[in-house]
Amino acid sequence: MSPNLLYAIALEFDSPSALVKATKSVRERGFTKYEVYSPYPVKQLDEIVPGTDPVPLMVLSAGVLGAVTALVMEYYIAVYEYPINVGGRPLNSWPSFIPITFELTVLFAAIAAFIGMLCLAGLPLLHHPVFNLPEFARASSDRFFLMIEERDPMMEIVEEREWLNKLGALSVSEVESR
Amino acid sequence: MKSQSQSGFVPIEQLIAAPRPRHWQTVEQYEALARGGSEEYCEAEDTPLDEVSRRRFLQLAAASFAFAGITGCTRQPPESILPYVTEPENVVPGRPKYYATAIPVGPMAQGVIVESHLGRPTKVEGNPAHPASLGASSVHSQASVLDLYDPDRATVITSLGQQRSWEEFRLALTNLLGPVQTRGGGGLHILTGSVASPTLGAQLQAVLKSLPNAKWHQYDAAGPHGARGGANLAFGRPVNTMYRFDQASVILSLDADFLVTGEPSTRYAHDFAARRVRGNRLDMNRLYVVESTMTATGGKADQRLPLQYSEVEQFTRTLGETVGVPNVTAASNARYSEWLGAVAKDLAAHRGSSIVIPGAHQSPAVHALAHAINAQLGNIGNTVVYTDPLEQEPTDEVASIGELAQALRENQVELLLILGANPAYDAPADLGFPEILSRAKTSVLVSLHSNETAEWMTWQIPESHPLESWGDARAYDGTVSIVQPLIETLYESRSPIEILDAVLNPPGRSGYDIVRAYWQGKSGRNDFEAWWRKSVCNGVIENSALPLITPALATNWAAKLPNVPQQQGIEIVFRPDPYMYDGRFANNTWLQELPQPMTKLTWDNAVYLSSATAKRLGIAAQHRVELSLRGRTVEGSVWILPGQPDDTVSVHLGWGRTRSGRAGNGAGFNAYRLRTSDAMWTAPDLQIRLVGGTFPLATTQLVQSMEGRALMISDTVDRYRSDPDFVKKMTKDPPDGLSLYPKWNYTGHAWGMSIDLTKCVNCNACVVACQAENNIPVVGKDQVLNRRAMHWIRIDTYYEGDIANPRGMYQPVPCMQCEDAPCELVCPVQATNHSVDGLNDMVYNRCVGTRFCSNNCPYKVRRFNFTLYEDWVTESIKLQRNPDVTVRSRGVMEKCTYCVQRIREAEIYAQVDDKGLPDGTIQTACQQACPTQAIIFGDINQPDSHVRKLKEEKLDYELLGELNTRPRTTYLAELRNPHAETEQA
Amino acid sequence: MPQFFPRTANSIIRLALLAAVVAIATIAWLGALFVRSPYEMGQQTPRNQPVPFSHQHHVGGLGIDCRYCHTTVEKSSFANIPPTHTCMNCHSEMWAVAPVLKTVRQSYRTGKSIDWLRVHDLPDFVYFNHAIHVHKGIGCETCHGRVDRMPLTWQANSLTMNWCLNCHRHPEDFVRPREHVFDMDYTPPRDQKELGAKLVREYRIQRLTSCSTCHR
Amino acid sequence: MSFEDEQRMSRRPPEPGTSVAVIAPHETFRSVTDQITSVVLTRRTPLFWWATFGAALVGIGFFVVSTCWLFYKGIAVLGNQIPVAWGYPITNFVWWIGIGHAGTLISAILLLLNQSWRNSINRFAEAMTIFAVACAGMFPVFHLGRAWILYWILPYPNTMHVQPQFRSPLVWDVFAVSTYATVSVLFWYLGMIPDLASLRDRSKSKLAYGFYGVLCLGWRGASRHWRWHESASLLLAGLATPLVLSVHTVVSFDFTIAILPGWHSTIFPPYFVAGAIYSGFAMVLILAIPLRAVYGLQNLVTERHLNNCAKLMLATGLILAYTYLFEPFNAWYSGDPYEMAVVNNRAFGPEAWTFWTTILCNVIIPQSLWFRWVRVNPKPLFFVSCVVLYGMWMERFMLIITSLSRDFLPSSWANFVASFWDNALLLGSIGVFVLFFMLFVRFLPMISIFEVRELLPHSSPTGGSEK
Repeated sequence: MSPNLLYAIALEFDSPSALVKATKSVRERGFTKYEVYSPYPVKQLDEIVPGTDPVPLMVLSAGVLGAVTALVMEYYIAVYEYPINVGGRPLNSWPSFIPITFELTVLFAAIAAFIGMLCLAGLPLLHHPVFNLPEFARASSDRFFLMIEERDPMMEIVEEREWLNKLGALSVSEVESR
Repeated sequence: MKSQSQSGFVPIEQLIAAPRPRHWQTVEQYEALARGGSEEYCEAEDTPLDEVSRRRFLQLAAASFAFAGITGCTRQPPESILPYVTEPENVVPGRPKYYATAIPVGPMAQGVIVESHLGRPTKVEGNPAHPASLGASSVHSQASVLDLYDPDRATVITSLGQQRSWEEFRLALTNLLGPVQTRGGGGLHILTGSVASPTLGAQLQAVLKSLPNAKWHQYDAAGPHGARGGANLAFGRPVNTMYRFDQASVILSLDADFLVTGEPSTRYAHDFAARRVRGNRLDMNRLYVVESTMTATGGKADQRLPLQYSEVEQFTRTLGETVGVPNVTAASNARYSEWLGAVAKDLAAHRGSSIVIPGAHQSPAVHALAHAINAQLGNIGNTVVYTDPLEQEPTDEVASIGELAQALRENQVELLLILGANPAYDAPADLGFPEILSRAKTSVLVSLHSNETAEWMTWQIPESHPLESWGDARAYDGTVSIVQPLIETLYESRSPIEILDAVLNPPGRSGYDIVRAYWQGKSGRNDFEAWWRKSVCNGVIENSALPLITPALATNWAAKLPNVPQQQGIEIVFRPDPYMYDGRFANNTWLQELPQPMTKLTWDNAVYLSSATAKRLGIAAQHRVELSLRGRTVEGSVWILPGQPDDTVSVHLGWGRTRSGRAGNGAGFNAYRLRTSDAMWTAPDLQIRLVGGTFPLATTQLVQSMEGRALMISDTVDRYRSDPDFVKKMTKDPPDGLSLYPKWNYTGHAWGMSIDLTKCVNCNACVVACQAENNIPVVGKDQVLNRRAMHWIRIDTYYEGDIANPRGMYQPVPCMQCEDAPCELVCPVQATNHSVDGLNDMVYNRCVGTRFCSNNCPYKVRRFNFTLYEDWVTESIKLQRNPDVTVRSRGVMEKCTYCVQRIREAEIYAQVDDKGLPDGTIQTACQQACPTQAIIFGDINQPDSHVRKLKEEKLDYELLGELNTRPRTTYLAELRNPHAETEQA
Repeated sequence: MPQFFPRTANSIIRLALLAAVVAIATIAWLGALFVRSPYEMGQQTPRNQPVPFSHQHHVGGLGIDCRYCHTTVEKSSFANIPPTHTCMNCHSEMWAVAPVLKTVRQSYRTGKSIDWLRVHDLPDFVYFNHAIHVHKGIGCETCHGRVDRMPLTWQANSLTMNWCLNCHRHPEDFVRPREHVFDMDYTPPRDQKELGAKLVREYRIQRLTSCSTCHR
Repeated sequence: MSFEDEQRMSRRPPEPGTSVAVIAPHETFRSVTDQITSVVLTRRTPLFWWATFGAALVGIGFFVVSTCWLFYKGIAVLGNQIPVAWGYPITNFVWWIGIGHAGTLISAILLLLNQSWRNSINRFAEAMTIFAVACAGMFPVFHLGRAWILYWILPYPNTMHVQPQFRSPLVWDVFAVSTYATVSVLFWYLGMIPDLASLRDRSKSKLAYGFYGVLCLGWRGASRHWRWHESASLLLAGLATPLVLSVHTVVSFDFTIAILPGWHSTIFPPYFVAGAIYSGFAMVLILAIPLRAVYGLQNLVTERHLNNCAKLMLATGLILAYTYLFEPFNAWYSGDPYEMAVVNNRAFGPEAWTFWTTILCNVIIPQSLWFRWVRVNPKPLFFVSCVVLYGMWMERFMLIITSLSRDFLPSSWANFVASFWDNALLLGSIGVFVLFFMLFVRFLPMISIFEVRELLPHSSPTGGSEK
């Protein structure tokens, strides 16, 4: 098959430990463009696989936005849009405005967390080269995959490719980029 | 007995088919109408009706919008305006006009002023110029406007089920009268109620003059039979007795409910209350009540003694003896002798300024004795005055109806003419009515409804309601009012005077001509025109009150006194219903749903029993029992009445109608079935039998004890004298600055209300007035049972003290218009909030119906339209609605707003007409109706306003003030004036 | 099933999500526009009346005063629609046989009212009073528009609550001297702000926004 | 797993912190995945499911008929009146919303507390939350006089310049409940994405593959995605925790903000929250016990789960008992005659039966949970849970009617009588809940597969779970 049709080399493992070990060595070897797939979050990978986590920041800022929105809305409506004497209470009865402020804070933050995560992960993404690999179906059950992408500069070196076969994977297969 | 609900009304074909009403506003127009230049008027007057149906149509449409949501996103349906063709002069569309007239109930009438919107009478108010009203109004006056629009009224002339025309009837009449006249009137019998109307009376006398053999029978089932008998007994002649409560320091009521029942009650309550608060409340009158059932008057008494009906006579004799009435002796009764002694002493101590007033239905003996006692106490001419009787022909009515029955039985009746009476329903049970009615060869009934009597008649003529016909009537003191119509007759109806005129001088004239002609002759003035206009306009004929007379006691009257009846077994007492009177108001849904003063019952009468007697008989409230008296029986539901004397069953007449209309039919039981001509008001040896099962009675107040809470503060005048601040000490108002928030201060107007509990006598006129003013729907018995009654103001009635003889506590509760209103705080959509002048506004069209406001209202004065209570179907009912008040839809909360529509109108026209808003210009409906002026409304920011002054009194207190709701409505604690000696007794 | 979804599926699902969001927003926005639209408010659409009465001709052309027909506008909540009689005052003489006035003559003869179509129609739970507005110096034209230029009358303003409040909150922007209330061609002076403020004081105009001012 | 094993495990003392007792020892990634996905994909639907589903449909029938009648005729068809203007609908609302709380507690609070055992019950608990909130949300709408203008409670630019009144707890409610619903759904769905991927990869039919393929948004299980997924889940949990407490606090404000004696009390918020969780766990057990039996999930939802839930019920139940005790003291200590009257009325008034039923169901019977035998045996536990669930409904009912029926003025006192439609509506809402839940069980992974995987001993490279 012609290399430009190749997306990545897939190494299949049957245990998290094997996966972690392989990923470590791949990294030490100097590979950069690789991704690891597991049926559940494997803690150790977080240290190995590079990447940041901006979700908390998104949530925080959205929360602040929510709080401000709520307060401004309530104050504007009660004091400016239709100032009216309700039960002899002052127009700006701010203590009564707190609950809604809290709720909107949470609402905005929660939505940010959800949408933020999807955007970061680039989901929804129904079509992806990895699905070309039939075995990948088990990645959501009991198999662990390490995929070194074709665009990794190291992949051009033939030795390195062969080196991958020595990592003790159950199987090493090529993933087409159709 | 099934329960009715007004919302069950459906449009009536006859009503639609009935000829278009012909409206007119003023006398002038009417005359034009009469002159025959009528067309323009009557036709032009089409418009008001269309105007009405148009407005109502929108309300109907509003219902359908409601479902789409009354917001920006609903388009209004195209609506049309129908202007006059020729505008009557001095009509300003959009501003009501007011006309004086009078509402007769039985022989007596109350002068009223009726509000009219483009020819629709909508609201009845008292006439300040009228002695029986002084601006206030009775429940009957208030409710009469609904009677006018009653969809169940008789609408067409019928003969044996066939619809006939007036012409046909006149023809038939002349054919009938022919033979009668040849016999000099023999075989002609006329039955009326007690007649006090001068015109009608004169007509009847004229008939008897021209047809000497004709017979005129009078029968008013709830009339003052005892009083007539008593007068004859004491003076040997009929008299009309009047009492001047404004001059009486000590009052002894012998079974008289003079504050609430009967027509003069409006005036009597007014005088009584005025006298009660004299001299800054320190110079207070004292009320003793001896009575055979618990009445509102009894509850108000400073001292009360429950006695059986028969014992009252015994008591009176003993009293007579004690105060020294010559040749009256009696065996004293240990049970009350001491009490009686003290009362007698108190009466004697107030010679000339005391009153002994017997109940209208008490025995002639009691009345005679009362006359003598008053004479003995020097009250006659001072607090008790006499005039000639109001009736044209005062007769022994029981005997009179007896004679008619006799004549019927003997088939002597060729032509029976019944004007307004209903013998088939209310005649004494032993006379054989209604069956014997069929023995009359021809019988003609003139009545508002196609009632029980109608089905025995050969002819039935719809009677015109006082608000749609000409006539005249006398007040309790004889003052005459011209009754003028507010609207052209709605149906093919005639007034009694028109009928009689058709008999006297065929073909008969219009009511207007008859009345006018009569007074032209009577007054005999050359400036008649002006006099007539003035009289009609003012609603009273000047100095037409009957002159005072001083009848002398007949010699040896005492000897003629019957022996004191010996009471055996359980005694039954018949009472006219405070609202239904003799049953003529049975189809008036306002009165049906108006809570009875002491029991708060609606839609039913009940068998009243004392708790002790009930226990003894093993009967509990709402048990169905059978009352049997001399083989006659009725079934009713029991109610335990605190303060009811033991071994006494009291029942209200006027219920259990079968042909009153949809609202009245089947409501309550018919006590007339037990009533015989020899025992009209009481009878011994009543048998009570449980028939098993219960029948629910709908009361609007289930708990009548205050549970030890200081809700209605009431104490003796002595306490007040010694410790003027006792009220302030009792109530703990939270200190200012208790709240987290600053106070909201009101510049400009600040509307407020003060309710004087000393003055409230529980007549419930305010409740009906409010209902009429604010388009408050009637919900029907089933909904009342579900605790969904809609009255915006209620009179909470509590009992205090021994259940065998408690005091009654009356507390009117409208919306308090709290400044820190709890209800507003919890409304999610701002449907209720404060106006600049501190009213607790209720915006019906904004309400989504969470009902949280009601939960959070400590006074529970908010009412909710759980379903569509307003009648949006019945055409005639729509005519009554007040166009200035939104007709509420289903699912919205509603409540009292101090009649905000009146406030806003007044504010607007005060500026438009550049006149100020002096204190008292704005009256709430309840205030206006209140006979005793217990309710005062006004601007509390205005330094000299009446309400402000009242609120500054030491007796002023806030209901539940400790909740810091800061209500704008406050109360003046009740003061009572018990007599130390009788207290011990 | 390796690679079940074609590559295009990615774009499709994302577009679908986007479209959903946009659609909801648009519908809400259009709805908001609609309820405020002159169409929905029944604005600017001449009503067909039984008689094609032209204010343009009678007011603009002949210069008849508003109060000649709307007699009670200063006295009552209702401005009054003229009785047929008022029309006939003139039309018994002029255009006495014009076919266009047939309905009027018929009404006068038979006494049946002319069935006019309401142009300015507030909901029944709104209580508007002409007298007080006229008294406080609010011109007819302020609410009813240039009636003198309407061949057939239409509703000039939206009559929404917003619209009412706008004036109830800032009367000084709209009030005019009482003598000009019935002028159709009154143009507010350049110093309307000052004049307004002055008149507000003079006529003792309150800024009434309590609910019970209009809803009772 | 065999009966003997079960006995052995139930006898083995629980070792907190370890996952050994949580999942049966011999389970593997594969077996776990198979078991849970097969319920949806391969196994044929059990009779139990059809039976329950049918019953639910009957409930729906009640629901539809009664709502139609309600909207046609108005609130009058219910027992509500003046003074008791709130009756069943608000009771049901508070009850349902309370039930929801356990779900959030399990998924959020226990997650934060690292209670890994919750992994195998959190999914359907969350589902329960969502459906319960859905049922709860309906009732405030039903009880409105004019439900068709419900949207006036929301702030939006309108042509009237009139907006919600933010001092009203009802408006707070709208925001709290809608936020709660949204957050619960997001949390639930976010957690489900990887499992939907598992379903996708194991589905045989094109339809199923497409369905789950779209639902899982093309999840691949890349380690970075897992990282963000985890941190999003944790943050949502962190948000949901105060939220769940706030929601029932706000619900309790509906009563405490009012000045009514028996409502106007500061202990309501904690009292309500405790009660909510109490009833919630009862519902969790009522759902879990039959499910694990029918679908043979005893080795995933083990006795340890039942035991822990029962313990939590006991704890919250005791908090509740404490507040019941405290209320009279409060009233007495306040010296407010109206408060005292209400307390007295609750215990001895005409509606005392509601109070004593509450005490029996919420305080007395649950004491049996002190016995381990009751806690780990499905049948008695199921019974107790049902009792508690009923008791909690009765408690809310009691709180509402006893305070309203006898408040300040005796003249307005009246007792509440429920109508047929009140009950029909409640029954209907239960039908709706069961229907939704049955559909969930049939078409979605009722247990969080990837989280269960984490519980397996060999889930972590160093062997043995670190949780």
